[in-house]
Amino acid sequence: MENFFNLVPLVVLIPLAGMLINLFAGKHLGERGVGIVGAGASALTFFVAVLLWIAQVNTGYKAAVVDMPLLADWITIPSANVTIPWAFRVDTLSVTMMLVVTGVGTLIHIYAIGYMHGDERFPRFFVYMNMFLLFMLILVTGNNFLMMFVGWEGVGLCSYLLIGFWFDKPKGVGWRNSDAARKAFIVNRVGDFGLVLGVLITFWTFGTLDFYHPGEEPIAHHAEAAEEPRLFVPPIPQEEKAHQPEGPLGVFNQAEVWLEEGGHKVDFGMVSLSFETTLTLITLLFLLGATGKSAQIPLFVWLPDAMAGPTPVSALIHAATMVTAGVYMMVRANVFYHAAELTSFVVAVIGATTALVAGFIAVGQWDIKRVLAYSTVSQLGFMVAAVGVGAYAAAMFHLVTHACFKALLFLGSGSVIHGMEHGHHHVTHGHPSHLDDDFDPQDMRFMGGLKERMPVTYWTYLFGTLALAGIIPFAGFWSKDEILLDSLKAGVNKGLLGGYIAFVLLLTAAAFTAFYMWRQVSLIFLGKPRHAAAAHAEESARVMTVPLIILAALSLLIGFINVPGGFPILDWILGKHQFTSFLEHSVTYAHAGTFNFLLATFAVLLALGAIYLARSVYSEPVLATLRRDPLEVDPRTQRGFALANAKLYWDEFYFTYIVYPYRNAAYWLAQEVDWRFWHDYVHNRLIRDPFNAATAVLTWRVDKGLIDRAFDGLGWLTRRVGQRLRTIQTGYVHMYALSVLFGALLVMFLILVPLIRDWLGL
Amino acid sequence: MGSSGVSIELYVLLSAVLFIMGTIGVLLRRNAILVFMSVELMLNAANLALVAFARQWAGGDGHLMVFFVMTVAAAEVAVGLALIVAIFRTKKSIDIDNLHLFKE
Amino acid sequence: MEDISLVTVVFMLPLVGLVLMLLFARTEQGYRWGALVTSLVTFGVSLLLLRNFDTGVSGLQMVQKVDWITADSFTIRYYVGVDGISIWLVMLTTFIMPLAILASFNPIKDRVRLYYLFMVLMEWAMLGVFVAQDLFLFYIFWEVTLVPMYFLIGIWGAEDRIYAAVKFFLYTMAGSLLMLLAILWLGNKAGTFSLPDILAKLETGELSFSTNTARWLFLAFGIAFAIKVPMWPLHSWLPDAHVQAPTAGSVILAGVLLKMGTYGFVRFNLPLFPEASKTFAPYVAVLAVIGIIYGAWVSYGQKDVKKLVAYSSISHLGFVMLGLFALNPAGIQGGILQMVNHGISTGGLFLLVGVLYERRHTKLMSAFGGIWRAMPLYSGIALVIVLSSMGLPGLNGFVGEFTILLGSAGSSVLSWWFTFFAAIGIILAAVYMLYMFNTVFMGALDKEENKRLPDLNWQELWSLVPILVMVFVIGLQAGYFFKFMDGSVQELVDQVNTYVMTAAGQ
Amino acid sequence: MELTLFLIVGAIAIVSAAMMLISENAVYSALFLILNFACIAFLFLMLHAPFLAMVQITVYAGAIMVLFLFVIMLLGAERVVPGFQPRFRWFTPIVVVLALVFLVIASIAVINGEVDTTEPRKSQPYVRVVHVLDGAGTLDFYLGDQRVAQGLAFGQASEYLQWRDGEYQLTAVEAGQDPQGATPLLDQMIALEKGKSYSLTAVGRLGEAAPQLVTAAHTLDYSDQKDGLRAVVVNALPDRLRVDLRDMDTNETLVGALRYGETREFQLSKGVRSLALYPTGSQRTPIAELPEQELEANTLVLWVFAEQRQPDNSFRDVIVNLRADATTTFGSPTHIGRLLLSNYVLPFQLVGLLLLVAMIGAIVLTHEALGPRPRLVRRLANPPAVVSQTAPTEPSK
Repeated sequence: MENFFNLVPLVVLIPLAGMLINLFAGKHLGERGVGIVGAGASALTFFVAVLLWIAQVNTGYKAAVVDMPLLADWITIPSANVTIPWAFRVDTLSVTMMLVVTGVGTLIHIYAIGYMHGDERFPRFFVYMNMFLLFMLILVTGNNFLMMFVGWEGVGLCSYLLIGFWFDKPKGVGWRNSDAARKAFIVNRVGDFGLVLGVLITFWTFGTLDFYHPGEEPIAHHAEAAEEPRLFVPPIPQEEKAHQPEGPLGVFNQAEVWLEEGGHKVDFGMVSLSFETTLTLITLLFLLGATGKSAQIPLFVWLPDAMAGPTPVSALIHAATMVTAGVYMMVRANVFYHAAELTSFVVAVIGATTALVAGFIAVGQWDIKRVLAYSTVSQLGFMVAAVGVGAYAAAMFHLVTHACFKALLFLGSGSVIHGMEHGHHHVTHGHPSHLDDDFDPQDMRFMGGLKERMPVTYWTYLFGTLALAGIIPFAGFWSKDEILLDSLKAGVNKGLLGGYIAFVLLLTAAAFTAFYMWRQVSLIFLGKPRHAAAAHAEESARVMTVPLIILAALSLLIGFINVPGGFPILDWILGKHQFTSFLEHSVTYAHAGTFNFLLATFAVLLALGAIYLARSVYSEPVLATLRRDPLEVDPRTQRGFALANAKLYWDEFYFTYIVYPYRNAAYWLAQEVDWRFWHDYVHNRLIRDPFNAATAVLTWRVDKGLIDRAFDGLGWLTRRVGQRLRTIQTGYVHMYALSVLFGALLVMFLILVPLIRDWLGL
Repeated sequence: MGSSGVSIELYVLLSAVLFIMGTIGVLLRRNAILVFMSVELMLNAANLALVAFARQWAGGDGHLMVFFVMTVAAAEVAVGLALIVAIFRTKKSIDIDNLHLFKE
Repeated sequence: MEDISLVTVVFMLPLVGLVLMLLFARTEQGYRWGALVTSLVTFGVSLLLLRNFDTGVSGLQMVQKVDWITADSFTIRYYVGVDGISIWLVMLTTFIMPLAILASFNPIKDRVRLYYLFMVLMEWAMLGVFVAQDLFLFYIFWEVTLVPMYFLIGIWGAEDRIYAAVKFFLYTMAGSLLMLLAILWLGNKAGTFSLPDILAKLETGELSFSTNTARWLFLAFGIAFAIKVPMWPLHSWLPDAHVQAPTAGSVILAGVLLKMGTYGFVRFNLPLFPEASKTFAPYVAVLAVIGIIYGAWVSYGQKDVKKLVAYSSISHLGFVMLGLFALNPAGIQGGILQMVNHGISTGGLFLLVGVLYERRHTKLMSAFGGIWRAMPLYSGIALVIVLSSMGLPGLNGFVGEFTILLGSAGSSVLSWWFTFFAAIGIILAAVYMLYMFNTVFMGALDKEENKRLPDLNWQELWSLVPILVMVFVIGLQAGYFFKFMDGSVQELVDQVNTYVMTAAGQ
Repeated sequence: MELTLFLIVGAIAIVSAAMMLISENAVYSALFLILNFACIAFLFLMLHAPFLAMVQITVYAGAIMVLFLFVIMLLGAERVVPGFQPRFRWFTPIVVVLALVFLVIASIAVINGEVDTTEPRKSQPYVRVVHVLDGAGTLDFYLGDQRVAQGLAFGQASEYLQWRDGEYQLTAVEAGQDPQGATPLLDQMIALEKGKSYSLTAVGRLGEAAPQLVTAAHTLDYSDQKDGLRAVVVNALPDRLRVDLRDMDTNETLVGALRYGETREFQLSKGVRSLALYPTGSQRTPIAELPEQELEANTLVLWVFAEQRQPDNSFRDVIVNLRADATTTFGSPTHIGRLLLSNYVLPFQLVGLLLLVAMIGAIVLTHEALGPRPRLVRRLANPPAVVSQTAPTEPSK
């Protein structure tokens, strides 16, 4: 079973292969071939992931480190003791991520075949998608921070490319696609800036970047021993794991050791900090990275604009997988976060606030995908908050469930958009529309009554909505409930302020979630069509609906993988918090959530209440003739709605206070300071011109005036002398010989002058 | 025996005389061959002086010089005579006063 | 007379080629191919350098040492060799030249013969700079490089060429005069111009400077190099030279010439004046960091692609300088690798710009847009090179920058703030690079004249492909490259530190 | 008598030179010149340069002059041009005047003995080895790795060789043995200086007194010895601690208390002397005698006091009498050859090259001249314009 682990490079190589094939042969393969290659690669990877999972289970959750074949160490500087290999880590956490990424990924790939049908850059799309898989898998399987960072920025690149996929579309959703793409990349870079610094400190703290060195097992710390899971594991005896691995330690175990010892100091080049402070620093910087990638306050602004990309992209990258990278990273570093209280608090607050803010903004959006985008931001907020309150398992759990139902929702919305476009096309018979309009297939105001037109989409979408709203027994319920409970427990049991704050905010956010989701459902599907396009919309093709159905099923069932302890009946059937105990083997501080009947009911009731409220607001009559949102009309809510609709003026704020100043400053520096002042004035005026002036004086006065004259004279003289002299050259050998003799005598004479003098007695 | 009898000066003086005679030959004879012979004479004069000095200082170097001079002389003669032959072929004369080729 | 060392061979090959071209090349085509073949052969032979290079040795290798001018007070030698510090720069030179030559097949139409002669001469001189181990020899080649570049800019440049050429020449000259003085002083004091001998004397204490002398010398050398790098604020000549130079000129300028400055620092300033280096490190680093941010910022404000790239060089070389003056193995090795990376990436960028200029005869970004649609192949390559230039992990740029930051972060002479601000440079890099990429390649293809731009022809393609390859090779296998430098750099750092320790001890 | 010889020969030389100059017929001139060369060769002999004398005769008088004659005959150029008819009337007087001036200056220089105003450069040292190593058979001596003496018997001295100055390892081995292989009987470092000459005397008794080397340094320049001579003595008697050397007739002590392995140099007036060796102090029985020695002026003698093993294995003390005169070797082929191959290899090669070139040149010239065209001389008269490959033309702006 162990050697199954050696398959792990495949999860990177297969997508790579698919990518290369489509890149070089895409033109000749044709849509069908390209689709098969792309989706096939993804599916194959999924298969490998499953194998790895089985291997995990059957080896008693052994973690393994596998080197990348063909590639030696990546960055190795012996003299600086830097060794950063291309090594993959297989443990329960990474396997979970692999399963999510490749599983959801595969479905979305298949869906995309239908969705991207007829697009001129069809092959390129799948190249990008596979490239994304490649990087995402590097991110989740890398065994050191730097490899993770490769994936981290790689997925950022892919998102850039995919958001800008229709780069020449003059105006996408709100932004020109290319600008949205750029915005995404740059905002992410801000986060990466934090991440890089964090990685640097990590290196100088631990002298390595490896999570765990090969053969090293995380030091188990959970109080209650991992209960024997049933659902996933054939009951096999699980041998005791080494608590104190010998030899050099990876960062996490090293941290554990130092924390136990306590009082460890870290020496950097110039400063020396206590280990705890260092950890706080590192974790905060990582958090910055996470806020970028996982779209948290203050860096969440890029995600809504990212919706400019094709919908499958939004589903895969901007909902299910990439954006969860931040969460994954923090869970991966749970040892750090567990040790850093301050950071945990900050994380909790940021996460919860984001959840609420995003939920609030989502209420005021018209664009079908933007609503989902903000909802994604909000859900990510849930996960981050979970990390903040130390509920790492819960965070991962929500990550998994959310991946399913959010992907489902996005694909559903994609299907809707597809239908709308189809309808619009049908109405306008292809050529530029003669009836209206500023028609936008994504604007919910033009929809309505699609329930009849696209039943499959409707039902699946409904599933997704309920899951997201957290209605029992849908997946969302279990995960969200666990997060809420954990945050409350963090407040009550551990007395963490962050816990209380998180709990309150998240609860409110949950209510908002239910509300805006039902608002969306009713705007899209209920009532009567408000636009010809909607009236003629058609159900999407099988290739798109099948993934929808699968995902719908998933978002109903996936929640049962981690039924909390203490739930009547179910946990007797399915076993308690299986997923947690699965994770515990790699996530040191994952602790099982328990079930609190009171809280659960309250949360569900809250959600149902919100849905009811939404129904009453967006009732049939209202929907029938909807031009402006009832909340917009209602004086009590209109200001709030305006705020939400304007996204709290967040972008505006950034533009006014950061982007424009930076750009203007750039122009100013470039044109004025560097060019007009430094280049033209200082160099040309102050240095060159005086120099030239001096030169001029020298040239015309001194040189031409005196020296030249003198030398002319000399030349003239030479000429004359030459003319005289040449007559001597008679050409008679004797003459030459004679002159030689002359010379010889002269020399002798000179040598002997003293002699001659005293010989002559002078 | 040793060089007891004759002092070096005499040798040198003799070589000087021979040398100047050679010079005169070079300067006054118009027969190219004669001129060459005179040059040889000069060279020999020099050789004589060299050997004399070598004797005085009991050093072999002088002899070596002489040796080289002879070799050079040989070379010079070879080329020189060849030239003369060549010139004679063209100008039917070896009067070096008719040989101002580099002029005019 | 020991047998000819491989270094000499590599270094003399261009000269041989030059002579052969003069003798046998009759047609312009002859000169084109002559130059190309020469540079290719040089590159091929230089690969042997890598093969024969013993990574276990920290000192010079494949040395050739011949007395050239011997006076009783000093000796000047023909003294060449490579060590871990110079080998990659030699390789870079031999690698860039064929591309530059190939890339000028199309653009250069007049005075072709002269042009290619200058190109080959250029290569010779640059190799000379990198292999010379004798201060005097170094200086000679340092100056010789100016001449061909001067003409390349001055004859084949754009409209403002004369101005740019003269400026380039004078700036560099001004600096190198100081250096000449320093070199002469040093040579006379040490009684030899051979760097290794001088270092040995320093080590044995046979030769030593007072603190002040060392600092003055450091400055004299430093200014010359700083101008060449160029470090902020001495960069004023760079945009002119780059913008005016022909494509190949810019490629060589950015690819190799600038590295002569940074190379000079690591080859001479650090080992010769360790104490001064330590003293000045923070100040140099300040300038470096200012350069990083300033360069990035200013290039974002450009309207001309080539100018943008030119200013980005200032930013990148800021990184290099920062790494070098971290004075620890990681920093210096990162710096050296970054020199190579910058040579490759920025060289590539200039090639790309050249391609555009060839087609539209303008370098204004506003004149383009949506090129990706018209020239997919070209744009794909452009994307990779742009990414490598802005340091995407897995590509070469990142390895260098990361290692440099690693060094500066752990440096015992630089405070954390340098790393912090330098890291900001990473963000800004994304800003201006993507700005350029978006405006030129993305967006709508709305300009008529852009609609039917032909994609790359074979010269352009093959001048870009090797760069593409190297981008990935370095990015994925940096360890291989570090392996070569490690010994030498370790030794260098030891020299610096031991000296400073003893100095502290006294 | 030597002086007279010189005067006669010199006179002949001058006369023959003069005849060469004035004789109308080129052939005569040539013959006279040969005579002149012969004289010079003779003078060389007198100057102890036998080798050069030989070369002079063979190469000059033989080869070169024959060549001259041959050419003259070939061209039939006996009397093509008149003797003294310079083109310009004023030419002859000038030349004569100049010649006189030259002679005057030269004679001034010579007579004032200031031929060389600087100190004469010291010549490389002369080296010879003397074998008085008792009990040893014939020996080979090596200086550094070169052999200086081969099969040297007891009491013999090798001939002087001019050697490069410096430090050398002197080793003595049984004759015919390989110096590297065999264990040397004697093995000692010595330093040779310029301007000196050395008699390296191997002394001692095999088995009893460790063989050692007595380095007797003396000078070969005895031009200062008007009517005396210089003597060098070496005491090689291991069991005689101190010895005196006395003149038996006048009974004056020439050398006193000479220790074993010691050497001393002293002046001696010429004449016939009988010498005897005594242990220091005692007057009675001499250890060894050297009767009726004819001592010439301007020479140098080397007396080594050694004990010689008799066939019956008894010892007899002897005075080995060796003439120490460089003239035997000075200027000899060995000498010159050695110099040629040691100090003057490079010039030697160059000259050889020169000869080669000259030969080729001669061939080319004559060939060109004899062949119909192109005429070399024409070529010389108006040389064709040289076409040089230059860089592509600097374009005009």
